[in-house]
Amino acid sequence: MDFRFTDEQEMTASVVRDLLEDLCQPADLRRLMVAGQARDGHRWDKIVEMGIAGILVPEDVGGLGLQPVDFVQCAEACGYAGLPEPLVENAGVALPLLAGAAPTHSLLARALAGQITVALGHGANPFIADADTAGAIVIERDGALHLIEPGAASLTRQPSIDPFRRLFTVEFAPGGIPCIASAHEAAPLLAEAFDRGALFAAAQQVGIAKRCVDLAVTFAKERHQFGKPIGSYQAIKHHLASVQVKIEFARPVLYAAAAALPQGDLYSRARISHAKLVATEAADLAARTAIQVHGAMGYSWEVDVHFFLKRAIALETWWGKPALHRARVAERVLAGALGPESIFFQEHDNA
Amino acid sequence: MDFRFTDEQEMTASVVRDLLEDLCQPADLRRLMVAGQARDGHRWDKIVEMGIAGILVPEDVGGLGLQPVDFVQCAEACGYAGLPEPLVENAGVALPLLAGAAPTHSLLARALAGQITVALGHGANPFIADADTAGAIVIERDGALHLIEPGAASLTRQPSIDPFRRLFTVEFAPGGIPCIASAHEAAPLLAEAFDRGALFAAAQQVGIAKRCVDLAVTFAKERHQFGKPIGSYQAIKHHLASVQVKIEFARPVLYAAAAALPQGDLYSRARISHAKLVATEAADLAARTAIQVHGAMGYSWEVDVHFFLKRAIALETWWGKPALHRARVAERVLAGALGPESIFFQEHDNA
Amino acid sequence: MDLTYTDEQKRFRQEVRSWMEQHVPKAPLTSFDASREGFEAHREWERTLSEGRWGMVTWPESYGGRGLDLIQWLIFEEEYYRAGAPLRVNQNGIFLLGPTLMEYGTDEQRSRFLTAMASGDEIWAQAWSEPQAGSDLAAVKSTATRDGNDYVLKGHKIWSSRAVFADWAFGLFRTDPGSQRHKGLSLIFFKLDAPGVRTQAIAQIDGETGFAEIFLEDVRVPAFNRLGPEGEGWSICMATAGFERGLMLRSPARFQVAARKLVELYKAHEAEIEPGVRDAVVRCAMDADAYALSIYSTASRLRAGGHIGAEASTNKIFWSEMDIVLHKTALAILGARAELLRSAPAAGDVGKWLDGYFFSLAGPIYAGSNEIQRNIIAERLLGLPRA
Amino acid sequence: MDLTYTDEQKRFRQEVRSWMEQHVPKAPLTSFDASREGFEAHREWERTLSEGRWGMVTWPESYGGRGLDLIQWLIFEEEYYRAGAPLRVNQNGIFLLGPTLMEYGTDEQRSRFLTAMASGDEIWAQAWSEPQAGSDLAAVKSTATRDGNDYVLKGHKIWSSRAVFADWAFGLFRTDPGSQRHKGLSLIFFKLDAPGVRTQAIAQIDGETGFAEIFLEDVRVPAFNRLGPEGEGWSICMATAGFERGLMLRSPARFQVAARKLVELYKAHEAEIEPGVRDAVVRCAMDADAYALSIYSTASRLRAGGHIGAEASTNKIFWSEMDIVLHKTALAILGARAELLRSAPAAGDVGKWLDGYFFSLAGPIYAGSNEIQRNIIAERLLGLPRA
Repeated sequence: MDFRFTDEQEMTASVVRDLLEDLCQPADLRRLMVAGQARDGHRWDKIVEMGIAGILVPEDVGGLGLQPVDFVQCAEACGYAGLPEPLVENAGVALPLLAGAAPTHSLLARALAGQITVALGHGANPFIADADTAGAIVIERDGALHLIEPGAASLTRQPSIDPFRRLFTVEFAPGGIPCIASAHEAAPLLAEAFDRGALFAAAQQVGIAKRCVDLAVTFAKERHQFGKPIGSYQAIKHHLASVQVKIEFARPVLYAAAAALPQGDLYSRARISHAKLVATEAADLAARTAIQVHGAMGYSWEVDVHFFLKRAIALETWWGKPALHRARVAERVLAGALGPESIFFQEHDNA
Repeated sequence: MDFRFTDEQEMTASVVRDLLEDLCQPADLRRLMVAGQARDGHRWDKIVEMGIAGILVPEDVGGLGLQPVDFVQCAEACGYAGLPEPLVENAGVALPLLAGAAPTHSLLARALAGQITVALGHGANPFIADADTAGAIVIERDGALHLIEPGAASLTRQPSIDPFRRLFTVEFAPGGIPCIASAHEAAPLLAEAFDRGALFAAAQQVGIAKRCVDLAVTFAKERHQFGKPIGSYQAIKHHLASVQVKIEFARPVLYAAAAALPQGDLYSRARISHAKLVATEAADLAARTAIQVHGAMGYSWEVDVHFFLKRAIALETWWGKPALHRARVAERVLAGALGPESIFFQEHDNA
Repeated sequence: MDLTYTDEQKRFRQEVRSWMEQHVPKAPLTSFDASREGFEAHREWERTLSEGRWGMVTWPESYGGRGLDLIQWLIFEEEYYRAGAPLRVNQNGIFLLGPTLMEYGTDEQRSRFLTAMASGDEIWAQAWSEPQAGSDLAAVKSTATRDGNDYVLKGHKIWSSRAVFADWAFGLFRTDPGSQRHKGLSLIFFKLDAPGVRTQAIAQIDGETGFAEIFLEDVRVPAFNRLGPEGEGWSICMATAGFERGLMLRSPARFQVAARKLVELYKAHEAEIEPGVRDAVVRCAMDADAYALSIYSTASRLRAGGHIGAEASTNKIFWSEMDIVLHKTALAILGARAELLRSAPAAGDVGKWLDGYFFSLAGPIYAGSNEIQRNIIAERLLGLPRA
Repeated sequence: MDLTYTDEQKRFRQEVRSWMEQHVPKAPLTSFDASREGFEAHREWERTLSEGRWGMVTWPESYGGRGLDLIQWLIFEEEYYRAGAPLRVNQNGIFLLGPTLMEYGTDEQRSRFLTAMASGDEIWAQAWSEPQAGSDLAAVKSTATRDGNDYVLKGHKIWSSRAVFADWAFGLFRTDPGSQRHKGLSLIFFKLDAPGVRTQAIAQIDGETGFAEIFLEDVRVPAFNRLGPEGEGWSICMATAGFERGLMLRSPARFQVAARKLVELYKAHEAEIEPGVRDAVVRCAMDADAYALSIYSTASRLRAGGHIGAEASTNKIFWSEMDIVLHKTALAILGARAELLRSAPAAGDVGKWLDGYFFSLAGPIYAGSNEIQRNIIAERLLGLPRA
């Protein structure tokens, strides 16, 4: 029992953190918007060079064979940076799924090499993110998994309020698309993919929440009203302190959820959903508080908070809206073991 | 259309307010507790002398023939004072019911003269308040109304956390007790009694809320910490300001509900329930905030806030718990007319 | 207390309703902040209103009004919003400056400005804030230097609504160069096309532009454009702000319509969503209702000669917090579609909820932040000591 | 990160569990605040614990402990609460003073006080606050005047938990008469039965007595009773407070048991109550869970040599607010019976929820009010400027 990340885990996270701090500042986001491009090519190259595309893919099929807990802080860093490129969805969700469904597929090898990204059309989400830039789309239809290669389906862009979310719906002629996993084979893969999707969405929300607090604190130290920095007023202090409390009590749940994910049982599902719920609440409160602290400036395009506000809105329902996750927690609370000794329970403990 | 109380209405309220300010201060409450008596005889005599026992009873049966809107501020004053004696339940709820069920009954005349009080066993409440001191108990059984004279039934005291709430359950031999209204006759009377009970409970909650704010403000001006009155700190100011906002937006609903009560329709029922809900929320937040503002003192018996905290807890479920009132509002919101023009709707407007 | 409408009030409601049914544009007008066209279309609507003498029904007939009382104004507003009529492009004029002009202006000023205001011939922007004077409005640095019968304006205003396309603006200027804080300020009008005035639109978080910066360089205006005595600008401005927050800034009808739409949205999706959402929807309808009742209560008091006090602050806190919850509840109902732009093929009935949500986030900030309002309530209403 | 228990930890849990099953009193003890009998019964339980060397498992064996780490302490606490064992009458000693003595005491002081503390032979009260020194603890006026090898204590302490029946108390005294605020304070122990000490119980809102006032008139204690250097009392006391709020004041197990009971209460009444309550119940279970995870995280860090920082403040805010919501939710389930005393014939399963609710209202106040905690978080954790 040790609730600390290992040195290796901290190192992986700091590599991603440092890279994004160099290459993914709000100014970079604004430049990308003006350029009207899907990706920042240079940034994406650097991300690919990190070689973590296969971080959650088993070693025997060419991945690094690491676990969600090894990636959770990376996803948090992506949220903190507001990263537009699909590192989380590709490495964190899609590739492990593809590796499970088609471990020998040539496209998997190319994806692990960083030559292409894979987009995922999971039944839990009505849209597919980054489908246009993907070298392959794994899509669920009637529980089975199909693999769409570029051009094999028609994509319709579904513009999001978040300028960096590239959402699509896809249409294709049934039959024309190869099936890579039957409904029976796909079911456990899809369930685990949902858990990873929800977990890493929660991680991004925690990162977003922290970023909003940092932006607000910086502003509150500089901005003076009535002859004092506004950050010296109790009202501002207590708003931000309340957000910080939410963050401090979302993080341990997030990390415990990451560690528990491989269990794939009542308890791990509930903890992942718990993390998604409280991380989303933290991001929502943090973004609104940051806007409030910035005053009128917070409502302007010029201040960066809105990028994180919009991402938080999008991630609130991405990989399951709150109602769904509340229901998953309720199932554990009302049907599972409770009490002090049950904190780290696994289903087989009860067997 | 005039949303102001008439001079007469203000006068009635101020008479009650002044009397209670003289005779019902926390010191009086504490004296009554020590004495261990059910009522403060002197105070009750003065209340009886006001001659408002029949305020809501039709003139043709010996009452003053006034309306709930004429009494609502009196009930508010009783909440503000934490009055132990049953002025509200007797004059506001029980007597109009008895007058409707048995207009010629000799006990009604004695009650209107202030010689006795009448307790009410309404199906909406599991207990009967002040049953032991009552000269008669009107009780609902299977929808019909029965009248119990002292000694005709056995009372069991159900001690409440509020030392001034005298709650009882009652048992009596069926048949031995005269029926004063059949289920058919009683139904409309019981429905209107419920509306009055909920309305005047809401009024008391608003009074309680305001009293808690006043107690907290007085303390916050006197108490110094870090060399300043604690009331000069933004945290204290904003806590109390938030309570005040709740009070300011409960009052107009309460008064509109009082004016609408005689309609006895979907719209008046919803407004009464709305008032009960927001008044209860205001009283709850006000009492807890007052305790917080008082610091450790607020948790002590010596400070008076707890009297109002306990009354607020009791009234939260008295005359319908929040879930019931939410359902009544939901019925109007989901089934009734909505929009700006519907603010003062009555059902017959739609006919 | 009498909460029933008189026959005259009922007749008046019918009159408004039928006029609106005949005149309200069938197609919604394009935003008055986005383009000159949209702005002029709204000006046209103001002219149509004034032809029907609906420009500002509470004003005296001599200024194009109908001399009606505040209850009738509420009825008018209810019917106005019920009909889905366009937003008032001139709200800075008719709701903020108008009442202040009525109270503090000279006869000449009233006849010069009010009629053109009610008719929509002159649309007004407000120019309160400055980069360093937000919540701390008394920190304004812009100056008005007396020169004969004129003032020469210098300075930088910000968060001026409508300033991009409006004709006139009113703002606070320091007329006493040596003065500090609240002293030595005057309320002065200036034309936005006057030499030396430059406006610059400010993009909001949703990319729309509703506010602007105003740069003033030696802008010459006649002393006639000063409202009230020199140096009295602060108290006059506070009166305006009080009226703004207190009554007219946010018509109850606006939220009652929003609540009705929320209930309709809920009913349309009831099957898909968790039961808990029902309570939130009902709560929004309750709050819109409570706000309307509170305004009726205030209006009754003001009509009888009362004055608006710190309740201006309680109102502002209540509607701004209600507005956020109302829109968040709508987004919760929309679920995964909440993030979509209206232009998205899959948007379905997302409508303007997301835009409305963003706008609601400005509510606790502008017209005096809610933190400032809570200070006001604590100090003026509850009598707590100043810091 | 490894969130599975080692076999040793599992064995330890089993050991605690079976010992508790054999030793925890079947009938609940009467309150240690209400009577001398209740107090002594709890002292007996402390003695029983120490005979099993369960008095304070994290302490060195030399002081009656087991030299276990904080993770094992958490496991012990989980099994302790799971077994429904009595509240720790000596929590001021073992949880607050004990760790501080360990860090700041001399060997003589440690051996003099810790063993008797762990054994329950000496039960401790805390004596921080004074009538004018609540949130502003640095305003303490009580003095300790040096006289040879003694101090002479004078003053008035308040909100001292356990002081009515306890043997010893520790508190802050001004040892430098000319000193101001945080300077010149020392942490000093005194016996509550010493000449010149008078205690007076304080009645709480529920009529119970958990706190007391202590009046000190020329109470002579040896300088040996001073913990740490003279004048260093403030920093030592802050360390204690940090430890108190941070970890041991509120064991996660306490809330996990409360949440379990809440879920059981909910299930027993599910049929009668509105669906919305389910979400509130689930939320309470989530929060109790989150609190436990956060403490495991802190304990892991401390075990590895880390120090507790402002998270002490975030913890205190979180558990105190959670505790109120948890008990309010229970009262909502009880409905009209919520106001009844347990003694009421119709009370049914009201249990101690109402008492617990009242006690929860003290949570945001004591051990440093939540307002103070939010200041600390803003200033120390977020780096916002002091007022």
